[in-house]
Amino acid sequence: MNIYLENVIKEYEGKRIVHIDELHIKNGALYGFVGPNGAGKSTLIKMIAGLEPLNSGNIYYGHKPKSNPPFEIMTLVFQKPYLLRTTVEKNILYPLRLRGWTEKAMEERVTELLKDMGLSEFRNQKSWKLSGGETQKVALARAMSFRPKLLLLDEPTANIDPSTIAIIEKMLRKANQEEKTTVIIITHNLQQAKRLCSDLVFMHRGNAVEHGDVEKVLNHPTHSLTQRFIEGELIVD
Amino acid sequence: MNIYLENVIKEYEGKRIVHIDELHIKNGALYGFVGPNGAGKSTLIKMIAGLEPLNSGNIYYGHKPKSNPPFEIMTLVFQKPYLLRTTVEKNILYPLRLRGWTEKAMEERVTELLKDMGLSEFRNQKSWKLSGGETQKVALARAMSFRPKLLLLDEPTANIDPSTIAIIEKMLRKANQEEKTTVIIITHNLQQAKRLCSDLVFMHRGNAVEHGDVEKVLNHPTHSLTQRFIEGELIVD
Amino acid sequence: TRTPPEEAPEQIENPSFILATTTSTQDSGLLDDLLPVFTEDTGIEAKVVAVGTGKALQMGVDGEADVLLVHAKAAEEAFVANGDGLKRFDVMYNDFVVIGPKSDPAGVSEKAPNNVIDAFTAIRETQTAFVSRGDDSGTHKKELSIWDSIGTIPSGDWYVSAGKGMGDVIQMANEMLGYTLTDRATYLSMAQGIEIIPLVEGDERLFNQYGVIAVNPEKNEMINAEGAQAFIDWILSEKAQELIGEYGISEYGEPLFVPNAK
Amino acid sequence: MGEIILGIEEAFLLLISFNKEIYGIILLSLYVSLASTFFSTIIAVPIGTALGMRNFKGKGILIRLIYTFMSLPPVIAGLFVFLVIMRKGPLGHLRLSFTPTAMILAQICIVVPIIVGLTYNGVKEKGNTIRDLGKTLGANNRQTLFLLIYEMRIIILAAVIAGFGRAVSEVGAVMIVGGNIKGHTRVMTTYIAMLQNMGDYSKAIAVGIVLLALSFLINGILFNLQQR
Amino acid sequence: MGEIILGIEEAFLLLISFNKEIYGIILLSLYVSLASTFFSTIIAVPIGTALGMRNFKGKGILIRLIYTFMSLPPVIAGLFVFLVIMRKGPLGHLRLSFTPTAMILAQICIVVPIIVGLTYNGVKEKGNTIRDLGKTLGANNRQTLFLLIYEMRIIILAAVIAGFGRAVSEVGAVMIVGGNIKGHTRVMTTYIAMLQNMGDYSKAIAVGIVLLALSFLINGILFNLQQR
Ligand SMILES: Nc1ncnc2c1ncn2[C@@H]1O[C@H](COP(=O)(O)OP(=O)(O)OP(=O)(O)O)[C@@H](O)[C@H]1O
Ligand SMILES: Nc1ncnc2c1ncn2[C@@H]1O[C@H](COP(=O)(O)OP(=O)(O)OP(=O)(O)O)[C@@H](O)[C@H]1O
Ligand SMILES: [Mg+2]
Ligand SMILES: [Mg+2]
Repeated sequence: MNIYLENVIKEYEGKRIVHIDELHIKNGALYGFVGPNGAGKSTLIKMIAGLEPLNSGNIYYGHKPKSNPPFEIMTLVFQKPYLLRTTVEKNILYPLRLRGWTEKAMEERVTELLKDMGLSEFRNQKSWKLSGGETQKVALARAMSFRPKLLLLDEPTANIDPSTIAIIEKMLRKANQEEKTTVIIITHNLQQAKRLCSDLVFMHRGNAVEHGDVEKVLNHPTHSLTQRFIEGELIVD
Repeated sequence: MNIYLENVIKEYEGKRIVHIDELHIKNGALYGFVGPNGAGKSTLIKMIAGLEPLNSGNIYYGHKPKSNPPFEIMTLVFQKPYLLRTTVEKNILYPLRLRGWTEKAMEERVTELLKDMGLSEFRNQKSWKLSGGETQKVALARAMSFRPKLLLLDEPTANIDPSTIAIIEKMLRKANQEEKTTVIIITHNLQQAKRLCSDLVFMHRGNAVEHGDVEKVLNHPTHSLTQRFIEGELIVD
Repeated sequence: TRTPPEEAPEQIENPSFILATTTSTQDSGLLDDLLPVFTEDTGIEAKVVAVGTGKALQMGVDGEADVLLVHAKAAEEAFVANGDGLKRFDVMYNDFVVIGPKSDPAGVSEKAPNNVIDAFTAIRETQTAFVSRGDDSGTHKKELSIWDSIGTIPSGDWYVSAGKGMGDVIQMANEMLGYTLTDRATYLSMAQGIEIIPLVEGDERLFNQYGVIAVNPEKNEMINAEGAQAFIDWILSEKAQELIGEYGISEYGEPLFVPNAK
Repeated sequence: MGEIILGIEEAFLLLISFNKEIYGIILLSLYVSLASTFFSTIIAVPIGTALGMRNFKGKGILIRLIYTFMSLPPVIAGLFVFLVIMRKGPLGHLRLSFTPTAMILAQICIVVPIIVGLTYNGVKEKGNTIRDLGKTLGANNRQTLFLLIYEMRIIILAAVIAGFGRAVSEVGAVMIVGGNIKGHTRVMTTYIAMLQNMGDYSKAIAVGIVLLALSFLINGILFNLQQR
Repeated sequence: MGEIILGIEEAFLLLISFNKEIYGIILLSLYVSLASTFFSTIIAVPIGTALGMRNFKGKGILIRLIYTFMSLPPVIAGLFVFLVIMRKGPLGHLRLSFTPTAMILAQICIVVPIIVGLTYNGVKEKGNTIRDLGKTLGANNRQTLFLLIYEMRIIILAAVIAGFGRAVSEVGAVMIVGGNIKGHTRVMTTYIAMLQNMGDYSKAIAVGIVLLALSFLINGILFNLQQR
């Protein structure tokens, strides 16, 4: 799904949190959003999901501009994932039920996802008894369950162990390639961005300071802020 | 502070979650706890903090064995940090007020911590308006504010950007070296463990499978599970 | 147990007693009129607790009240006979009236303007709505005795047993366009807002005698026997009797109660 | 104090007597308080939920007003409903006075503010999170509302329990609009008030105990729903 | 319906009349309901908080019982307290019957279960998190309790508002133990009930409006505390 952002401005208490002149998320690409804490990444991704009102500007989804995010075919995993107060299985089933999947199809899909993510033994576990990483994995499995065309992920592997990260990256890559799912992933892990993404957007104080091909941005940043960030320096001006 | 664990067992619903025969946390060391999701790291660290009852076994703090964790001089940062529903400043001040610091000393300490962590502009911000990384930084600043002798950190930099991670690691190293603070940090980032820690404990399914000098464990793991984990393979048996 | 000595002076400083009475004496405003004069005359304060007749008598039995002012002669006499009260004195009377809608569907004002027996018979025959206190109060007892004298235990949809105070029952009868038996004082104090009117009155069977009884002070040492006696003496005095006789004239054009202390 | 012991004894006797009148009173009590709680819930939960999530001008005042109506004296609620449904009142033609329906209406006035206030208060903290989650997973508005209610069930059921507690125990409103008519609108609380006023303490306590026992049953059911 | 308009008018007249009696009634109402809410809060908040965090055998039953006592009919509470404090009752020597103190006691019986139940329900969700945080930051038991109450203030104050609402509006309990004695134990609700019984609807409504206005003020104060 193509997404266009046009003059998007978001302010809190008079302070400008996000300010994007123009940004085009290409259909089928795998975007990484990086940038320091408080840069506005989560706010931006929530605006793309239509969950935060804009102060001004427009966001268009798909070919024909329309301004309601089509959640039938897209979804968002929050930075602090919220699991429903029920079992792991029922959490993952929920979006499938909403979409009227058959019992058999649901059963298969859940089993597959749980297995892939190494969660099989937690199928009937109550969600509030999971560990931090398990919680994040369930939220991700739930989001991927219905094979969305657009996947917005806010630091989805922050609490996940390296081996599982590898699996998840493989799943994302597969969804991207085989099902043409457009993915936007916010991450602080530049290695991950490098491994996973086709495009990179570097955000700083609400602005998309730099964007383009991932190799290009990481290896030849044009903006000094980007450069310093990549070199791991402190960005406090 | 020295900590001894002896035959520590923790079960949930009949399932053994943690089982440590013996573990000695050396005073003044900087420990990394690593291991896959659900290995029991958070449960173990909460038991060390006396917040989870043991099913059996003992934990001793300091030279003389006593079984109540001395929170005057130690603290824990949770995996999901909880900030009080007030300003950033008041969050950081809270442990200092409990310890009866003078207004002047508190003022100085807060200013210093906020500056170090790049949070100065958020001093009077309400805690629920912070970004994910900012929240984590405040929780960490609050924990370090009173210069504890033992610092238990559960994935404290999971949502923090690389430049700030560098600063935080520097602060931890400084506390460890200058104030002889014993630190235990749970992390999924093996690079971080390598940079920061003196000792490493590798946990798997509740057991401290391997522990010892960080270089030794990372470069010459004796246990095949550790080895596979370090190589980033999936550990689902 | 003895009364602690330090409480004694307080007792004298602010002497007060509990007067348990029915809602009709309170709601009609009579006591509001009388008691300030009583307090002025005697320096004693009366605390009025207005409850159902049944509860007022029960409070006497329990020794929770010091003096009773009620209107259920038979029950009062039994109360004294049981040793719960000292002696019963007549204080005043008014009368009961049968009130009902102006349209008078049972035709009682035609057939029996001053014969309650015939009136009740007509109501029963026509099965017109009749709202009963149903709460074992003095008024209820009077009503039951009338039904009894025509050999009826009333029942059926037309007979509404409310279990409420007089004021509420008058309002219910007003709302349901039904009949009820009420004491005149309560009726007069409410006559303004309602559409039902007196249809049967003046029958000697509708006589409503109020009596005063001091509770037996041997019930417990907290009973203020002196206060009770002072109240009885006062309310039976000429002065108080005169005040009772005058009460209501200015507002309703007729007195609500007729004093008849002997 | 003897009355209390006597009352407990009498409560048993009442229940095993299978007296038609007493069972009628109990059933009517249950019918009126359950119906009013049910309709109040249907009205109040969506309102409380919406209030917890929307921001608009004058919301602060509205919330304060709702909290204020948690203090609505039952007698006033009863009087208000009575004036509306009385023969001369605007809804007089419906002939509702002294009927169980009127009692339900009056109790709804009392219970709705309680459930709205408590639901609002619970929802405002994490209502938005849950709504956003519902949306992102593809729930439409109706489905999102159900999701919200499901996730907020602990808070909502506590609100409903508090509302039911008020409905089943209040006497002022049902006394006025119902009239405590024997065999018709007499419920446990009006019966208790009447017995009390007649000085029959032990029987009043007996009925009170029966009321509490029933309430224990109902709350048990609600509590089990909540713990799911 | 005219009575309602008249009632609003009369409410103003009552207030500006500066009639000593009516102000006495208002003040006593406030005193009794605020005092009972205050003591109930002191008793109930720690209990509700502890229940929300501790697990023990029989807790399920205890919670259900507390929920049940949210349905305690005020008349029964009044009767119970009356039987205890009556002259021949176990506390008869204290001479509490027909005093404001007795009214406060009876209301405490009604309000405590409400505040306990609602506090428990709110605390159980994140009480442990906050307690653990307090501990890890070095708070002792007392300080941890204060921290809990501070962080739970939204829920606790809603519970207190609900409790106050019940106290200020109930008539059954204060009528029995207070006796509605003029100039001594007459409060707004007993006055309303009496006026209602006398058929003086508009004055009853007037007093009801004054009661709601006062409650609005009190709730405004509590609401502001809550929003801090
Ligand atoms: N409701 C609010 N009121 C005021 N400021 C807010 C509010 N919500 C967010 N902010 C501020 O907006 C900025 C951007 O927040 P956002 O969550 O988008 O950051 P982020 O890039 O996702 O950071 P992180 O990497 O830490 O998650 C932060 O500085 C935050 O403090
Ligand atoms: N209350 C509970 N009941 C049952 N199982 C539980 C409960 N709490 C935790 N567990 C299980 O215990 C295991 C260990 O949890 P813990 O939080 O200690 O893992 P962890 O090593 O910190 O994992 P992560 O890296 O994902 O944070 C997990 O598999 C979790 O599902
Ligand atoms: Mg973020
Ligand atoms: Mg963990």
